[in-house]
Amino acid sequence: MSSQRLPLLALLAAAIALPLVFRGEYFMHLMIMVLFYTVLASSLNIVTGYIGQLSLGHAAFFGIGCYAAAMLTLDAGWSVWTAMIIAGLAAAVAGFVIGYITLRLDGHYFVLITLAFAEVLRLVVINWEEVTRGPLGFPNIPRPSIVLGGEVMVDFSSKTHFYYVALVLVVITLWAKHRFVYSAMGRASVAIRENPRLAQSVGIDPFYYSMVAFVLGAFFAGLSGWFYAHYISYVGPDVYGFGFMVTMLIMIAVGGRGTIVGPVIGAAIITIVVEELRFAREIRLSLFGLLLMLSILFFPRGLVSVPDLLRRRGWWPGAGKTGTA
Amino acid sequence: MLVLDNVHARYGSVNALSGVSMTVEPGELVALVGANGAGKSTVLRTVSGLMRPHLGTITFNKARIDRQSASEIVKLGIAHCPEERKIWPQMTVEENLEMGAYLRRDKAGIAATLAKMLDRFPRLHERRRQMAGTLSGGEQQMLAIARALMSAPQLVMFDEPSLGLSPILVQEVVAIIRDIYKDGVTVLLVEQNVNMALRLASRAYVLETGRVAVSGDSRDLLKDDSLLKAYLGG
Amino acid sequence: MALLEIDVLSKSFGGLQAVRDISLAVDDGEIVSLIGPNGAGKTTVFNLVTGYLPPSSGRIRFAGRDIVGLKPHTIAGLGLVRTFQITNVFPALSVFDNIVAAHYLKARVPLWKTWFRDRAVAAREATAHAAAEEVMGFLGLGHRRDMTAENLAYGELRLLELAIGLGAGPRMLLLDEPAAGLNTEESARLVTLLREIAGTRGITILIVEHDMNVVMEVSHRVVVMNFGEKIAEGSPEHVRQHEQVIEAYLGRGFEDEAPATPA
Amino acid sequence: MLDVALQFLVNGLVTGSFYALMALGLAMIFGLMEVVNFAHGEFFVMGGVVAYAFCNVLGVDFYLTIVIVVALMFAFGAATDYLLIRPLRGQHLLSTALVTIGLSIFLINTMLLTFGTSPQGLDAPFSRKPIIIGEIVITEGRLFAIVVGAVAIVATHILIQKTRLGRAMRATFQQKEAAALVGVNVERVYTLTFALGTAMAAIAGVLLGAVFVIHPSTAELATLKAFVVVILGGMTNLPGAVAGGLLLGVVESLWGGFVSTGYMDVIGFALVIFILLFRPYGLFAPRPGR
Amino acid sequence: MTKTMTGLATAVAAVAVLAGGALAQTDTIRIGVIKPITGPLAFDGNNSVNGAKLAVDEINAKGGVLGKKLELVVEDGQCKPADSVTAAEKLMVRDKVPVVMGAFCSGATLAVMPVAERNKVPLITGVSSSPKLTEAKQSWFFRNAESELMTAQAFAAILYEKMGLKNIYYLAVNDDWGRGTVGAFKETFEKIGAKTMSIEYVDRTANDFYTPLTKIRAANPDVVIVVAETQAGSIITKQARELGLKSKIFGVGAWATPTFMNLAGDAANGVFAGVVYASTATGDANKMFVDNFKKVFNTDPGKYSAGGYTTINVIAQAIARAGAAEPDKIREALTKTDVQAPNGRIKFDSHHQAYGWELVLVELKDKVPHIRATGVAKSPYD
Repeated sequence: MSSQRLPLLALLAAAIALPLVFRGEYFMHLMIMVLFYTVLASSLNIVTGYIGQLSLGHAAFFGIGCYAAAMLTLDAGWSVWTAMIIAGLAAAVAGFVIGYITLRLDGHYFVLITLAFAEVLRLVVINWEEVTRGPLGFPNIPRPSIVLGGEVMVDFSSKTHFYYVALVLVVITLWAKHRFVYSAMGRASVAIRENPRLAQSVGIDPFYYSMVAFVLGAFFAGLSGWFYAHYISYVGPDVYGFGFMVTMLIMIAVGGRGTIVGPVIGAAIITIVVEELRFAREIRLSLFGLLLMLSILFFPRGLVSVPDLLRRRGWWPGAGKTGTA
Repeated sequence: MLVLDNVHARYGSVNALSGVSMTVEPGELVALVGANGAGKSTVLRTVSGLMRPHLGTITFNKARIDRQSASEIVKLGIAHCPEERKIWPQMTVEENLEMGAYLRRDKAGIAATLAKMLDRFPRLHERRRQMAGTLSGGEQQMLAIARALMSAPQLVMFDEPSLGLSPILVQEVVAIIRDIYKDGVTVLLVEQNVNMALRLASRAYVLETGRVAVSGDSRDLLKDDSLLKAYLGG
Repeated sequence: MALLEIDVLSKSFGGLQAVRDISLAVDDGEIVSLIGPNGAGKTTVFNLVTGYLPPSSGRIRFAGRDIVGLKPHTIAGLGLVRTFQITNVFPALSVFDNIVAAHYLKARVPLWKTWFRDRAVAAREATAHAAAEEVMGFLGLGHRRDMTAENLAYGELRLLELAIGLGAGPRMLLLDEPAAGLNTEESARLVTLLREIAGTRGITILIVEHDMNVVMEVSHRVVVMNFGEKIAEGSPEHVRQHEQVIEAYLGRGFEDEAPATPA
Repeated sequence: MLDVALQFLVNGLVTGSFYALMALGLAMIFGLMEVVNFAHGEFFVMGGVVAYAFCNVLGVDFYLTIVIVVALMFAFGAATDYLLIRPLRGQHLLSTALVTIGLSIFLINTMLLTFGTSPQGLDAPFSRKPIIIGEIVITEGRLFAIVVGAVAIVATHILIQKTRLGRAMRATFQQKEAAALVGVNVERVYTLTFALGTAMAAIAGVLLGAVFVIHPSTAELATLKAFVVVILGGMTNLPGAVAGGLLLGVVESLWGGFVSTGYMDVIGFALVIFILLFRPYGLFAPRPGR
Repeated sequence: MTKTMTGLATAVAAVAVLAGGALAQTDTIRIGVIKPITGPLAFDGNNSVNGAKLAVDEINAKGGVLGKKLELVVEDGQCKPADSVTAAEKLMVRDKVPVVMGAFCSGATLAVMPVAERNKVPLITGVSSSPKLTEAKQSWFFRNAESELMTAQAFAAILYEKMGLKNIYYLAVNDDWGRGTVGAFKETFEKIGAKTMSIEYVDRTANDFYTPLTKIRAANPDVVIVVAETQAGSIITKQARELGLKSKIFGVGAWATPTFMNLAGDAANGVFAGVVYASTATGDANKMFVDNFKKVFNTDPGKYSAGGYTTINVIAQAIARAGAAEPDKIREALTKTDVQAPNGRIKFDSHHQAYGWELVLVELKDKVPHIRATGVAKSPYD
C-alpha cells in the first residue's frame, strides 16, 4: 500500500486555490458537480473497491440522504446543518439494516438483492405520497447559511460557497477513507476482498468488516445526498433510480476502484466528458456508451493504472513497481 | 510417440515445471510418479492443451502440439482422464460417455465403442440412464476412464485413477488399465500409488519439484531404496 | 493437559464418510504430523478444527475450551491458526502488507479510534509493524518487502504463507502441506524454521505433510490416516516400520502380476 | 370475483410468457455465463426494432421477419460476446457489468436515433378482435405471444437436451475442464450461449411489437424484471426461469388486480428479497448437496 | 507520485477545457432551450424542439427580431433535475443567453427555477404542468402552458354537466404529471358532485394494461380518465377495446396527434380527449402553423410542437417589446405578453401563468380529432 497522501495534498491545494484563479459560475457549477460526485463515488468505492462487493443498492443511501435533508428542512423546519448529520446517520442506519440482511449473500445474489432493495425503496417513495410527496418530490429546499451572533455570515448565494462546502465534504470523505484504508480496519477489509478464507484464518471477521464498510459507504452516500438536495434545491424519486447508480459505478470503474484517487479521477473525467460531448447532441449518449466500453476493455483497472501500463512499455518514467491496495 | 523436450510451465508467477523432458513410445505403459506438488498433473495438462508451456516443445507423432488447442489435441488421438474424475453430474451416464466421443463423427463407430464400454463396465451399463452425480466414487472413476476411451485414443493419460478408492476398487482399476494397454492403447499413468504404478508400467519417471529426478525401468526403480525414501523419508 | 483435544470426531458429506471417529491430542510445545495418502481426510480434519466446516459429531477442545461451532476468525483469535494447502496469500498486496494484514489481531483497535487516533493506536500500529518486520526477518523475506505477493517465486510464496500464519500470534499452528513443491534445500530450511517456531517461539504445531523427510525430521509424533480413519500413531521410527502405513503409502503389492513390457 | 380472477390469471400468463422468454435468455447469460448483463432489455427492444425495419419498412412477411430477427440477433449476440465479453472473461463481476452498461447506453440511444423516438407497432397479421371464452377475453396476438413463447421454450429445451451443441453447453457449464478435454471448444460454447440468450430476448422483442408497441424506453424495466425472474427461478436453472417468469406474471397480475396497481412492480423485487433470505438458491432449484 | 501526475493532468485538462467562458458575441439573439432530447422522453422533447425551430424559421424569414436573427441553443436535460440544472448553468452562465425555454418535466423545471432566479434570466416553460410551479409568485419563471388544475377545471365541467358523466375512474401513469392531473381532476370533480370510483397508477413504460382495465371493466364507471402519453395511452385505448370496456374514455395528454391515432387505430374511434391544442382547430393562426409545420416535418403538429412554437413566439414578442435582448428587459416585457397563438390569445397573470387558450374537447374518429366542445382557460389566480 504505497501512500497516496502526497498527490492528494497537492490536489487539495489546487482545489482550494481554484475559485481564486478561475471565475465563472458555470465552471464553478461543474467543479461543484465533480466534488459532489467525488463524495458519492468514493462512498460506493468503500464497498465495491475495498470489500469487493458489487452493491447496486447504493443509490438508495444517496436517496435517503436527499429525502432526509428535504423532509427535515422543509417539513420539520430543522436547520440545514442538523439535517446534514441526520441525513448521513439515516443513510448509515439504512445501510446497517440492509447490510445485515444482504451481506450474508455472496457475489451475484448480493448484486441482485441490493438492487431489489433500492427498487423497492424507489417505488415506495413514488407511491407513498402522504410522506414523500410522491413523484413530484420536494422543491424549494432551502440553501444553507452560516449565522454567527444573529448575523448571516455566509448566505450561500454564490457558487463559491457551495464549492467550499463540497470541498470540505470531499476532504472529510477522503480523510475518513484514507484513515480507514491505512488502518487495521482497512487492511482487514482488503484482506477480505483479496482472500476471505485466509482473512478468517488470521482472525478477521468478514461479516463485521463488510458491515463497517457498508455502513461507512452508506453514511457518505447520505452526506452527498444532503449536499445534492440543498445545492440543486429539488429532489424527486429519481435520486433512488438506476441513473445515479450507473453514474457512480462508471466513475469508480473508469477512475480505478479500490484506490482513493480513482473515484476523484472518475468523477472529474466523467463529469467533463459528458459535458464536453454536448457538441454531439443526440448522439452524445451513444458516444458516451462507446467510450465507456472502450475504457473498460483497455483499462480494466481504471485510469489510475495508465501510468503503470505506460511504464511497462517504457513510455513513462520510473521503475515498474506495481500494486495498488 | 509423445516427446516432451525441456518443458517449462507456470501458474501465474509460480513455476510448476522447470524443464521436463520425457518420451513415451507407442505401445508403452509409462508411469509418472512423484510427491504432491511435484508437477505430475501439470505435465498432463500441458500435453492435453489445458495449459500452454512457456518454454520447450511437445510433439506427438512428430507433430508439434504445444501451441494447439485442447480440442485439436483430442482430435489427434490423445485422451486425458483428469484428476478427481470431473464427470458431468447433471448428465446421464450414457450422455457422459457420448460426450467422450464428442469429436468423432462415425455414428456406427461411436455406437460400437459405447457398446464395448458398457460391456466392459457392467456397473455403468446398469446405471446408464442415471445422473452421473448419483454414482459412487468408484463408479464415477470407471465412468471417467470409459469416457476417456470413448474418443478412441492412441494415447490415454490417467491422472491418479486410484485416488480415494478402496483397495478392491484399486485392483479393478489396475485390471482395467492393463486391459486398455493390452488393447494396444499407449498409456501414460500418473499415480501416487507407486507400488501399483511401477508394477504396471514398463518404464517410469520420478518427478521432483518440476524436474525429472530419476527415470528408468520400473523393476529397477522398484528395487531402488531411494524411491521408498522419497515417500516415507530416510 | 493437552492443548488441542479431538474426541471421536466424524464428518460425512452426503453419503461419504470423510472423517471417521478420529481422536487426537496435541500437547503444548509438541510438533505432531498428520500423514496419509491423498483423500485420507487430513485437510477435512483441519477444516473441522478451525471452524471452516461443522463436524457431524465429536468434540474439539482448544486450551480447555470447547470450540465446536465457533467461527473461524474467533478460533483464530483464540490462538489456533491454520494455513492452507493451495498457496494462499493476499495476491495484490506487497509482502509487507500481507504480513501486516495478518497481524491484524495485534493492530486491532475500537472502531471509532480508526478516525480519532490516540497514542494507543499508534502504539498498536507500531507493535504490529514491528512484529511484521520481525517475522519477515525471521523467515528471510526482508529483501522482498515491497514486492507484490503475486510476483514472488514459489518457495518464497510458501514462506509468506507461513509468515501470515505466524502473524495472527498463534499458540498453535496448523500447517497444511507447507513443504509441497519445495526443493530439497528449501525443505531443509523449512525443517529448521519449524523447529525454531516450536522451540524458541513456543508455538505448538500440527502439520499435514507429504514430504516424509520433513515429517520424519520435525515430528515428535506422527498420526497416520487412511480413508478417514486413524490407522497408526507413534514416533516417526515406529510409523515408518508400520505395515499398514507402508501399504497405505505405496499401495498393496502386486507381486503375482508381471510388469508390462512394451509390445 | 371468480371471472375477474380468471381474467387476471390469463393476463398474468401473457405477461409471464414475455418474462419467461426474457429470463430464459438471461438465465443463459447471467446464470450460466455469470455475466451481469445490463443490456438484456436493450437486446429485447432491439429485436422489436429490427423486426420493425424488416416487417414495416421493407415489407417482409411477418413470420419470415421472426426468422430473420432470430438469425441477426444471434449473430449480434455472438459478436457482442466476442468483442466485449470474451476479453473480460474471468475478471471481476464489475468489469463485465460495466461493459454491458456501456453497451446498453450505446444501444438505447442509437436505437432512439435510428428507430426514432416515436413508439411503433408491427404490422402483424392477426386481428385485434377479442376472442371471448366464457368471461375471459384474449386476442389472437396475445395467444400468438403465448404460443411463440411456448415454442421458443420447447425449442430451447430440445436444443439443450438433444443436440450436440446443447450437450456441449451443458458439459461446459457443469464441468468446464472435462468439456475441454473431450474436445469441446469451450470459448465457442460461451459465445454461442451468449448468442442464444440474445436471440431469446429478441424474440420477446418481436412479440412486443406484434402485441403492444416497440419503444426503447421499455428496456430498463425489462432488464430489471428479467433479473428478478432469473433469481426466482434459481440462476442456472432454465426450466426454473420459465416457471419463474410465468409465476411473476401471474403474481403481479393478481397483486395489481386485488391489491394495488401502483405497487405492482414492487412485488417482484420484494419476492427477490424474501426468497434470497429463505431460499438463497431460488424457488425452483434444489439445494446443492454438500 | 504517479497519481499526482494523473490528478494534476486531469485538473489542468478540466480547467483548460471549461474555463473558456463565453463565446464571442454574434449578431444573433440566442434563445436557450432545455429539453429531453435523449432518453425515454426524447420523443416528446424533440417534438417540442421542432415546434420551436419552426417558430424561429418563420420569424427569421420575416427579418428576425430587432434586426437580428434568432438562434436556438438546444441542450439536453434528459428530464433529470441534475442534468437540467447543468444545462441551465451552461446556457445562462457560459452562453449568456438572455432567456431560456424549458425544462419539460415539472421536476426538472422545479430544479432549474432557482438557477434562473439566481442568474436573473427569465425561464419559460411551454410544457411543465404541475400547479406547484406557479403556486408561489416567482419573478423569473413563466409558464406558457396550462397547469393540471386549469385542464381539470376546464374539462370537468363539460364532462359532468354537458355529458352527464358522474362516476369517474382514473387510470394514470405513475409520475408527477399523472398523479398531479388525477389530483386536480379529483378535486374539481368532487367539488361539483361527481363520484370518484377508484384510481389505478401504472408505469410509464409498461406494455400490458389488461389488469387495471379488467378492474375498471368490472367497476363499469361512466368515464375513465386516462392520463398518459402516446405510448401508454395508445396501448390502453387498444386494450380497453379488446377487453370490451363499455365506459367512455377521456384522455389527457397528446392524444389528438397523428402518431397517437395511427398507433391506436380503430380503437381510437369514440375516444374523447381534452387537449390544449388540436391540429384541426379552426382559425387562421392555427391553419398557418399546421401548414408550415407539415411542410417542414411532414406530419401534423401535436401538443408539444404547438407548445414549443407558441413559447418561441411569446419570447420573440417580448424581446421585440423590450427593445433589447437583455434578461431583465425581457422579463418585464414578458409580463405584458399578448400573443395570438394557434390555439388562443395568450396573456400572463400575476403568477406568470399564461391563460387564454381555447381548450378543446375532441372526439377521435377515423384518425381525425372532431371538436365537440371548447372553453377558454382562465387564470386560476386572478
